[in-house]
Amino acid sequence: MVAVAARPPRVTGRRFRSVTLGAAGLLGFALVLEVAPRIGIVPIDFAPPTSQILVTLADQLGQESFWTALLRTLGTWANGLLIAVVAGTAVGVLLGSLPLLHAATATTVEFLRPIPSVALIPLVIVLYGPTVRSTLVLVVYAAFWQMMVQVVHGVVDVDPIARDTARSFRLGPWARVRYVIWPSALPYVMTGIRLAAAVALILTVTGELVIGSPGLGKEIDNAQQSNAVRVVYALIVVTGILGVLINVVIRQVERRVLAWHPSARAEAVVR
Amino acid sequence: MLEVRNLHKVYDGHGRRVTAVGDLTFTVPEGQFACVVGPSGCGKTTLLRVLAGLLPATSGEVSVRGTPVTAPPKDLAVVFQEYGRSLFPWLRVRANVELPLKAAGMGRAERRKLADEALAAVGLSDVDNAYPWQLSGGMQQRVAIARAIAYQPKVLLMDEPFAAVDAQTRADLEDLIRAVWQRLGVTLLFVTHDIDEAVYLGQRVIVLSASPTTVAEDLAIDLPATRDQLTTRSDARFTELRGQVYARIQKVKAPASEGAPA
Amino acid sequence: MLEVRNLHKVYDGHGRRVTAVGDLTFTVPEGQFACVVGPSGCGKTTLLRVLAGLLPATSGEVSVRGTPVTAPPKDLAVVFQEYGRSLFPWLRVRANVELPLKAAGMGRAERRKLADEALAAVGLSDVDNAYPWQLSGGMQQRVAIARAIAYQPKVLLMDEPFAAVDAQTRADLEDLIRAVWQRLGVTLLFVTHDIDEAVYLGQRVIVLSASPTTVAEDLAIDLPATRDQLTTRSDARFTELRGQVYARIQKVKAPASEGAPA
Amino acid sequence: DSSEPSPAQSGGAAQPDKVNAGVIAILDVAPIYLGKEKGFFSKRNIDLTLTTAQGGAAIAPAVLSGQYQFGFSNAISLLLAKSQNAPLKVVCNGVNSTGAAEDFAGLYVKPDSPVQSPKDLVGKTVAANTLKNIVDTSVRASVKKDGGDPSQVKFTELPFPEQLAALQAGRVDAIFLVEPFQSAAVAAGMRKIASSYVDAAPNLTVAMYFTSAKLAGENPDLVARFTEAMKESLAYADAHGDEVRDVIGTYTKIEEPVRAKMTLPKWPAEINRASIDALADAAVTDGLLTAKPDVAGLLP
Amino acid sequence: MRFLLRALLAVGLPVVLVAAWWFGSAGSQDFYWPSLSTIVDAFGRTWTGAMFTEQVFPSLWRLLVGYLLAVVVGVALGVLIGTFRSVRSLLEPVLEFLRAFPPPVLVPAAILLSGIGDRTKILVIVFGCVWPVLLNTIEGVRGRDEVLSDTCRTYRVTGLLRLRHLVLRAASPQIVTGARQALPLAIILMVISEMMAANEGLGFTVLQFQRGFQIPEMWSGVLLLGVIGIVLSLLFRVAERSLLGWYHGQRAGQREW
Ligand SMILES: Nc1ncnc2c1ncn2[C@@H]1O[C@H](COP(=O)(O)OP(=O)(O)OP(=O)(O)O)[C@@H](O)[C@H]1O
Ligand SMILES: Nc1ncnc2c1ncn2[C@@H]1O[C@H](COP(=O)(O)OP(=O)(O)OP(=O)(O)O)[C@@H](O)[C@H]1O
Ligand SMILES: [Mg+2]
Ligand SMILES: [Mg+2]
Repeated sequence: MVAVAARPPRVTGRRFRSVTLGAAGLLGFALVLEVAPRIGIVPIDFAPPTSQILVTLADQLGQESFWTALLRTLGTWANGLLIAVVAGTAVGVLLGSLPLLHAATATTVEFLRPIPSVALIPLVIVLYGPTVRSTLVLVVYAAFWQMMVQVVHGVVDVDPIARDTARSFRLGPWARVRYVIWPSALPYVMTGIRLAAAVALILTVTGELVIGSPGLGKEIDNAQQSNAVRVVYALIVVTGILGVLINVVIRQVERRVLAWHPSARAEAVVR
Repeated sequence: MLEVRNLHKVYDGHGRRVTAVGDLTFTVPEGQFACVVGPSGCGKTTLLRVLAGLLPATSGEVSVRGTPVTAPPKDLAVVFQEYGRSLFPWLRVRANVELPLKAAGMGRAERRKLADEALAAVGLSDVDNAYPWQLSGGMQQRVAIARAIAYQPKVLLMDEPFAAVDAQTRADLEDLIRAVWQRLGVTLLFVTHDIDEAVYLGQRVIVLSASPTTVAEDLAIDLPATRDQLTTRSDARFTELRGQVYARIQKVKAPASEGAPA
Repeated sequence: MLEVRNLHKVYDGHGRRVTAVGDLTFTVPEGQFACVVGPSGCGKTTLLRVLAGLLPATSGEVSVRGTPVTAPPKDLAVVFQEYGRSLFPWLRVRANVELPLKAAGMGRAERRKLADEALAAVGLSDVDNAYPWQLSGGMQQRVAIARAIAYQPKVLLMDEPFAAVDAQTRADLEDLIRAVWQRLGVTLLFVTHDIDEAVYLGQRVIVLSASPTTVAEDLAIDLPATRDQLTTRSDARFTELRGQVYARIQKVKAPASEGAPA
Repeated sequence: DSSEPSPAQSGGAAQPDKVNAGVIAILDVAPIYLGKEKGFFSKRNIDLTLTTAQGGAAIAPAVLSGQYQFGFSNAISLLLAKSQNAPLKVVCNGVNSTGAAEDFAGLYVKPDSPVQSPKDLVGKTVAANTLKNIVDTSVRASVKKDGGDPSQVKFTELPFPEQLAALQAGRVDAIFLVEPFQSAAVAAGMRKIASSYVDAAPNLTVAMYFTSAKLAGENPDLVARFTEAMKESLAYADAHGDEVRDVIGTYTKIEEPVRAKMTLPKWPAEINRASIDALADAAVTDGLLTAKPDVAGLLP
Repeated sequence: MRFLLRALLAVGLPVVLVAAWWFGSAGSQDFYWPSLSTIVDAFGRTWTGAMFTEQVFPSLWRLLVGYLLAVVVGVALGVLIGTFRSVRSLLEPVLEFLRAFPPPVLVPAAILLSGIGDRTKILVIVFGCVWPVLLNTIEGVRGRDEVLSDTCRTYRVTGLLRLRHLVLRAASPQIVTGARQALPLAIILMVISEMMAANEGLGFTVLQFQRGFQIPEMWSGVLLLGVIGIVLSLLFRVAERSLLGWYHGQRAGQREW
């Protein structure tokens, strides 16, 4: 009655379809951006068409400084994201499972969250100077909240019967987090990671841009100051591509860890 | 031992105030198999949740094995009425059964052995690797039972645990639970809607009244300790006891029947 | 009319491949009350889901009232086995019952009347303003039944609809369903684990075999059309039919019993 | 003149002093890059590291907190800082306008614009890269000089790269640009109506290098060496335009043809104190400052 | 009683922190770290009368419009993407591409497209805070209970009724999470949108203070942003209570300990 079967070909076919559609979407987007400046919807001098951006991008790919900047940006991004995700998850689980603590910190959190990173720039510079550290602090500050709020809501979302089951079997705090709270919060966590990943990337670039710590953002600023419009757009496209790649990776992870979730289940049933 | 003294429970919120349990007092001695029957909505589940330390009583005292209940007591297992939602959808069947054992710090090999035994006992040896939501309702319910058995509790609370299985399987499970009860000497509180089942299984049947809930009847079942589906159920004493419970329930039901089905 | 021809259904995914329904063929004529019994996990729920157009068959044909099923057919209602999850937690009881009527474009007054009637019929007039999660299991199940009744379907599929209610309520609901069936002339497919119930309710009992599922027995119930809990159940013919179904099920169960409860 | 280096000044020359300076990646700071390349700093025992940032938001706090030893900032920002009693001190000149009609910055309108001269800007909107700073002060000076009422000119903040597009789209009436954006505007056919830096004051000192009061007090020797090296760099840059155009290519992304043609500013070694004084007065008139700050205290 | 406890919890920690800040920073000579009393002093001087109506109100108005637009757009798009797999496959890469754009470099593009008025600033706010709403809506729509979906299908609850009573409600806990995330983001983006092409507004003013070395005034602006955050979150909580009453009831009903 039970046989472990290889993945049915339909699923791979579907994956192929989805990749094709995704590529088509990007292509269509690129096409719009190619055509719009060419027919004068936006001035071509300030919004170069896709083809020109890509040529410039190819040129950038040949430069060592670009790769150094890219690696630096990725390094800051990865560090910041990691810290934000770990800290955000830990604090989120804590606050989500201890309503009193949550209530006690809510006002403070609401006060701190809307403080824009730009306003914090002088502060971090005074502390760490215009270094990667400063950018990192900004990245963590912004991405942490995204993660924390998602996790808090995710923890609340645990099915009450599942929670009672865990309690009645006297699962300890750690086991409850590990086997009950974490899995049910996981869909929220994954969304949190996706949000935090983008925010971290945005703040890495912004931080570099404004503070001047080395990386893509600084290159963008430099290109802006030099009126090198195409380089600016080429670099922005790079951040966009990074965004797409990051999402692909996260989706892949999600497919694995959320296989049991209704959102994934429904798609695996042979219909 | 389970002690319930003057238990009173009111739900209040979202524009609704319900006295789920009026005034309930009874004691289940250590190692007894007690069945609870009562009309739908009379507060059986509420009672079990209070006993399991999942819900605070509005007033009254509840203690399990001598300790007043404020949190889930040690060595207690519950089979929930909502069996489907009490299984963790992210864990496969075996992992679901093993989880409480793991939390109790049991070694891998022993855990596995107990889980395998329990799954075999409920007739699910071959689905240990499936997710709960890949199973039929009855199978899910059996997984929940297997989890409780594998845990080897001292006190076992079961809320209509056989509601979703077919007659044959139900009979088998009844015998299984009696065997487990005898082997482990657990104190068992068993909620059921099936009067025959209550009489067949228990040493005692507690009949609850409709809301506001009290104990309407507390009947000792003096059938022999070794029971079997054919002989016991055709026993004259069985029929008599069953008749008594039935009559009692009819009476209980009557006053509340204004709103009863047409 | 329900027609099932060579229905075959395989679940495949997450490393598990199960033939839920082997080869099923039967026809329920317009207006018939057919009961389905079968061991746990034999594919009853799967059959209902295919009939309701919620799940495509792997092979075979299914038609409802002459139209092949590709999507949920018109004028069909289902009472799900997972009654708790089939109620909208964000709607109060009455709104839950009224929603399908609203979708059908019915006016507010009529909707309200039908919902009130249905809720009264299942004995829940007083909880129309509660949320489903404020109700006991049995009450939730009755809300699901009320919703199906209020919808006044031409075809009604019920998956163990009385599993969570007490014996007395169950008897009342059985009579209610028969009354509704007679009044509206619906075609009824009723899954149950209670053999007595199947014989008491149906004009016909379809016994399914264990997996791979086929029709093991298709028995016409030739009891008089007007039935009542006392006289019908003590009828000699009732006992005979019940014995027949029971015997058949025992046989069906036997070959699959390697993994059955100890 | 500082052509006679004196490395012995630092006392020993064993370890060169590590100095961080925060600059903006624009052509104004070409001398410091050139000076570093030419060894004007290392021969004074200064190991100079240059870091670019987007603007004062990052540089000033870094200097004040000691993360940077020196920074580059425009004159108005420094006056604003002084008026808030920020503990900083100017060490030497940064960049000056050419003082001639052909400057490295200018006020532009569309070729078909009704605005013929700065006074026509009354009631119109001018884009400035940062509001309440040197640009609007200078533009107001142009308007005033042309006989218009400077208080009637509206300003909106728009970064240099966005200004030309906004002007062409008719979203603003005039823009004030520096190189290399000025070259782009000229190439696009925009019409220059004023060289506002020139109008603000003769040979206006646009920006200067500064340090924190703390460093100035604690290590006057280092400050003196940096100032000397800077002066040498400024003088060299002013005299070697071609080398300047080359060095700009090393730290900006300005393309070669633009670099070759654009107008360079002036880099005198000394601060034009009178122009700073004039700026301070203008800032008070325009309401940027409530009272005239202690200019003498700010400047070295 | 419960209300009192809640109020106490809400202000307890802030009071402690403010006190610590007040005494910790007293007499501070650092240029960038003025004492809290200086900041409060500046607050009183700065954010009163005309300043409030001329700088803060327009910003708040844009903030509100941008935020509400973002929620509406995020939910609408999220329902669409969450419901149709092919739409999701088609749009997800493009959206991820756009999502990675830093708003500061995006402002120029927005200016190019829609000028330098309020429209651009609102656009920037929408663009920045639509993402949490969108992502959460997509996941909420995808993750709804199958039995409920099946119930709707069999009872032929379709179209708008299905959208209202199933899709949106089932996703609402996650939509609310997204909206919650977006709220402080909107405030941040309000500031960012006023970093360029602006000549009035709260964010603009704060940045002016920063550039003008008016550090206590700048901090008082940051303080104001935080206070706005608190006020908006209180409003949000009121809205959430009525919207998600069933959800919290269902979850809290069995969690009285
Ligand atoms: N979470 C809750 N909030 C409010 N009221 C509740 C809640 N749970 C149960 N009730 C109410 O309490 C009463 C008793 O419910 P309970 O679930 O204990 O009944 P029960 O005896 O288990 O019924 P059944 O046999 O139908 O499962 C019912 O009227 C029910 O509506
Ligand atoms: N979503 C699913 N994915 C995979 N397998 C499934 C799924 N649903 C049911 N099955 C399998 O199909 C078989 C039949 O299940 P079904 O729910 O139809 O049984 P049933 O007759 O309704 O049983 P019960 O009386 O216990 O409810 C079982 O072996 C079950 O494990
Ligand atoms: Mg119950
Ligand atoms: Mg079933």
